[in-house]
Amino acid sequence: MNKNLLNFFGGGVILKTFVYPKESYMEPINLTEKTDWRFIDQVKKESGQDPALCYQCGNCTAGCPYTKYFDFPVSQVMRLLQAGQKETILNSRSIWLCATCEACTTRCPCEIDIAHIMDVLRIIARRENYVAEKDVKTFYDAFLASMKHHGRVFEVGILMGYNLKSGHLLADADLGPKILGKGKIHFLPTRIKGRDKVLEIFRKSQKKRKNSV
Amino acid sequence: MRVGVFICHCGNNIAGTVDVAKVAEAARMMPGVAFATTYMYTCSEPGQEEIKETIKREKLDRVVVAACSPRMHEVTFRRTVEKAGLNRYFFEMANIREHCSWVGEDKALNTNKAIETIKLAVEKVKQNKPLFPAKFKINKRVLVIGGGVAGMQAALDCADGGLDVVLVEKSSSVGGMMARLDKTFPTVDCSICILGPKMVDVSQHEKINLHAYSEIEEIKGYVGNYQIKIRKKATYVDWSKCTGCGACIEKCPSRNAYDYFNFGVAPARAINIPFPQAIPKKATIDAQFCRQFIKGKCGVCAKFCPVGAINYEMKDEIVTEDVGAIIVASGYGLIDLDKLPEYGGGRYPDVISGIQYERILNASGPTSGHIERPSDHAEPKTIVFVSCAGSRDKSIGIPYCSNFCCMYIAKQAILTKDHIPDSQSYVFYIDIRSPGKGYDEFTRRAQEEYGAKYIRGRVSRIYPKGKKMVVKGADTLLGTQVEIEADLIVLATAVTATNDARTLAEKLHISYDQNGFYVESHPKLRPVETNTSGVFLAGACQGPKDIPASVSQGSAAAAKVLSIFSKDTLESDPQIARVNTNVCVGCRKCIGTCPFGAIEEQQLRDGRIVANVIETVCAGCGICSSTCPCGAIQLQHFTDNQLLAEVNALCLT
Amino acid sequence: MSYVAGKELRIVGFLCNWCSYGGADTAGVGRFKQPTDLRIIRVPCSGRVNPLFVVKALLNGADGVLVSGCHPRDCHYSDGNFYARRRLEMLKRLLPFLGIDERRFHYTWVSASEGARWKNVVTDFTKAIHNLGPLHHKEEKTE
Amino acid sequence: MSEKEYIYFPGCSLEASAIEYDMSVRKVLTSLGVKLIEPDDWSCCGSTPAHSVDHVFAAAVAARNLAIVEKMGACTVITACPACLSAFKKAHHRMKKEEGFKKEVNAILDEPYNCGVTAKSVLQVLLEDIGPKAVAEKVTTDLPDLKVAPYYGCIINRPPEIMEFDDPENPLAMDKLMGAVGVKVCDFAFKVECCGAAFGVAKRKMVNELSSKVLTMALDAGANCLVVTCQLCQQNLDLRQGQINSTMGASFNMPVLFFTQVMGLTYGYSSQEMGIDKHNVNAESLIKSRRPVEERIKEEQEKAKGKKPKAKKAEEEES
Repeated sequence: MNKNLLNFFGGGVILKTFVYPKESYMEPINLTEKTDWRFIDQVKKESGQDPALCYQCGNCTAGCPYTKYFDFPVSQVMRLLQAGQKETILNSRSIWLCATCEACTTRCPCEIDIAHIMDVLRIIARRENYVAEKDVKTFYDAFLASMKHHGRVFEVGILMGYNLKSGHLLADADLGPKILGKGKIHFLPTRIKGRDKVLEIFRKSQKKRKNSV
Repeated sequence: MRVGVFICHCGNNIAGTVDVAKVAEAARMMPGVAFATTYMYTCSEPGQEEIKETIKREKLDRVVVAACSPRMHEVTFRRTVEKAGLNRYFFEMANIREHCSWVGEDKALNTNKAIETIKLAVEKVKQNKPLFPAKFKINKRVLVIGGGVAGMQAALDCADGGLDVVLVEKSSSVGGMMARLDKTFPTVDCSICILGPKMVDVSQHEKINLHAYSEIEEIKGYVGNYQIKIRKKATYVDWSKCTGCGACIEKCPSRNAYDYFNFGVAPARAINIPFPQAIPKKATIDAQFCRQFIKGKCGVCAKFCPVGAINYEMKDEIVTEDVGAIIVASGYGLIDLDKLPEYGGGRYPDVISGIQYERILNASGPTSGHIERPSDHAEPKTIVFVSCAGSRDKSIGIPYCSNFCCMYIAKQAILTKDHIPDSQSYVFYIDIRSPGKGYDEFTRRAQEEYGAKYIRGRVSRIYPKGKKMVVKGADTLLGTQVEIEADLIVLATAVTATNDARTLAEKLHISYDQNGFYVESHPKLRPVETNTSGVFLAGACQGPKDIPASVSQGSAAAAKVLSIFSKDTLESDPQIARVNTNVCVGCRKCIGTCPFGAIEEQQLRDGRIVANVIETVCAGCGICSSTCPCGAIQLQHFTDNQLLAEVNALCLT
Repeated sequence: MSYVAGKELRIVGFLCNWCSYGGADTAGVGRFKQPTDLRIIRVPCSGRVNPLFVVKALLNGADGVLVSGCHPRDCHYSDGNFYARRRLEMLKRLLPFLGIDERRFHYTWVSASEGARWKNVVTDFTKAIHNLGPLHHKEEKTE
Repeated sequence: MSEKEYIYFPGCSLEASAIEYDMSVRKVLTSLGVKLIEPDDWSCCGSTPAHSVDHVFAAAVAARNLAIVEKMGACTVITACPACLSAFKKAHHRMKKEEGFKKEVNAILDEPYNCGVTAKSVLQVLLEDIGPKAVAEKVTTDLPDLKVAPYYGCIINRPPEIMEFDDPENPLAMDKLMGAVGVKVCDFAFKVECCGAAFGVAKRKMVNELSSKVLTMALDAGANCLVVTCQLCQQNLDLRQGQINSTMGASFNMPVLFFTQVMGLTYGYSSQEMGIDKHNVNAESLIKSRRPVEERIKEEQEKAKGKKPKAKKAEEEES
């Protein structure tokens, strides 16, 4: 936990490569230099939410099922955002471990759609190649890949894709026997006729992203 | 006609974003304007002197001051021109600060706007006629609405000042919220011990006429002469006979009535006296729960009443009182737990509100001061206090701070330790707000001497686990989640306006803000006045307030009343409707529309029926003027000509 | 002298003294920035506003007219604003017959404490009028 | 009862790993006189992963399906999967609110979506369109041993302003339905705590921990079975229960059924028809005591007879 405090204060000078800065010192953040105003505006714009509305009551952190696994609890992500600490945020695992369960959004007394902000941070991180949680991203990619090819997702495919990419070759292998023979697993994906159209969506939005960046 | 225009710099407030010199320049060009100048602070003494001298020197007969809002200084400057020998209505104010220099960013546009605003005022002032106030006698009795600490203070101060006071209290006893409290912060004084004497004074003061268990039905009239209709609700007990012996309560078989005084901590009897020190100490029947009313048979209390005071046939009764001024001290309400679903929304008996805990702590409360938790009457060892339960929460429409929760939580934490030495209190807070005298020291004491653990963070959920309640919160200073397995949870529920605040405001013709709290006439300088002359505010009906603040306001409101009653007559505002009997065709439209019934028929010598305005009753809204088909009835100072002059000043270019 | 051509349009506002005029003051005290087009005429009560004033203003050169009073039921004169509402509703329906777009006339309620709300009312109405463009030079076109 | 018709979007996992959910939904709705039409050539809703790419994309993959439904001339689509539901509602909500966003989304769609479709959960349809009364009428079988804890999961009614159904903190929809079909319901505090959602594969340990909390609370509440509306919850709680036991050193053995399966059982379908056998934790032990509902009713009537005098007294007391 004071790892997080350390993080917050040291955040300003932490480099891209870092994951959790156990060894980082309580460097003062030079707010004049290290406040990334453009980042704040970017998040504001993409999320339509105003971080300034947050008065740090901590309700989001209190209710978040994932706080335990986060390197920064949600309320501190919001605080880091207010302080314009781009590097620290995009390097944090929290933004990848958020499951968008919407507890924070539902309970925020300031009516901030926090889950949506986390979403946006995740998107920015992906766009700018910050990935503090490779496995999560790899899984998402496997999911999307399957969707891209078949138009629908093909669970076995996802699992295999994930295991190969992530290197956890046997992840959830133990579950195999449990479902085998229950008529749940198709070894061939259902492919829809319109999968070219789904593919189009992938292509177009990719193109758009390229142009916009 | 010689109009003089005085343009105020107001330091930089105006001159900063308006080119005042240019404005003066333009003003001099306006038809009818004989003189125009700028001045640093027009409202200052030299500023007003300047105006007076210029009026004489330049032989001005009309004056326009372009400065702040007329709501600030119109009165000031009217006095000034009057001192210089002009009628006070030969004056107009152009608001070039609040409506111009403070809200526009472009200096050129502001300057032009200021010029036009002045042009408008000039055209108006040229149309103005001299008006002269009439004098009328005032009724030196005062109505106080609400018998809480603020209302009682106001009533006592007025009565001691020699005024007859009519005190109307909704519930069956005076005392209000303060009577429910156990102790008071930061002195830990026994609340009822310091309030009791005041309550007794109220009941014994020969100049105070108390209507308990009564509500305001209707208010008519104006400052100096109000007619009030008061509904004395049926108590089904003849209070002239009732001795408050309590025999009826003993015997009442209906044991599940809701206890309003104890906020439902424990059930009450259908016939009840709210608390031992109640004033008046008289019994009241709650017809919702009384078997006589539900089932039509019972009559136990009647059987056992030694003085035969019970009267099931009793009906509400309307009494009328005439007064000259009104002090509103109708107090506050609290949100229900069902507004807080994440805290159980009232489903869990061991999650209670601060005021309920106050009753549990109180020796005269349902547990006679022994702290027990409602579910199983066990003595709680771990108590969690949650501040801002609903306050500062836009998502449920309560964006404001409830003002005194931080302090009473600290007090309750201290008292808990006193009652149960081996208990541990935890306080979840977002900010500790303790700005009063000795307040912050008090919250420190709760932590330093009484070991209350303060946790900076909000609670997100409360749920049962076995006999305990799990409180899931955050410690934002540690940046972690925290969980406490508590025996009892006290929520500092948000303070709101009373649920009938709006209807009362409408009867009083005073305004309320979006939260239902009454609006004072100036937030800094007229805190107890309202925009309706003769109506004053005291206590939490104006916004969440603690005891000292409420008491001060009670006294302040009383002082205001005493000062207007120090004269025997008041000047009526001459800005009222007048009928031009030559033009009036007697169509009676105005009589129908006047909200105050201020217009009556009048027969002229030639037999024609025309409208006639009762000067003292007319409030000057001007609805009649815009209703009259032939422009016969005109609101003085806002006549069709005057308003059209303004319209034309803007539009005919 | 007329409004700053090109930048501003002519907007006249009738504000009741007790609520809306106070609200406009509150907005000022709170420094809520607003467009400068609006010129304010103070009346005791929105009930005092004779529809004739609005029509005169619009015919004689105003591009928009705004009337603002106390919230319904919160009127300083008990129900003046109800009379106002009734009359002005009528007026709104009437304007098209005078060849005036009814959107050029707007009436609303702002209380003395609602500075922020006043800012929005002014900003939105001014925007609306600018979208409609100047009333009178439009008519010249149609002629 | 008059024949109702709905466009029904199964979603990818209801075709495979949660096929029994699909089976039970179809059977239950059919026996309630509801006709289900599957949209032609539907595609994946995008779920959470899409949201990590960008919002226009995420909305687009969801909206593609809504557009298909729209083209079929329907204004409602129902789905059993909360992930699909949330994806649909979010896309619809934002496209409806922001013209610009709508344009962007439609720009990358083959067929534009014009915001004419409301997505509903099967749960909502059962509760609101059909109603507990009609639901109760079809009950033929009583399950005396079953004590269920309804577990709603995170997104089926959060955030309230988008999902627009039931209470976000203490939802009751399933409680009501279970009550309607005569199953014992335990009040359960973790109705909306997250079970670990889509992290099952990537963050197994984390998910196991979160799910175990849910199971523990259900046990504390006195339940012997969880009923769920979400196949992801079902997977995390049932399929991974073994993992949970090994990672947490626990020994849970609590069946996790879809609420539609329980309804189906009370409608007299066999466990096979309801695909109960497709679950990891065996529920048979709780089901085998099933009996005609009449028996229960008889029992209750007798109980009531026995109680009567007492009951009267109690009532006297409280009035």
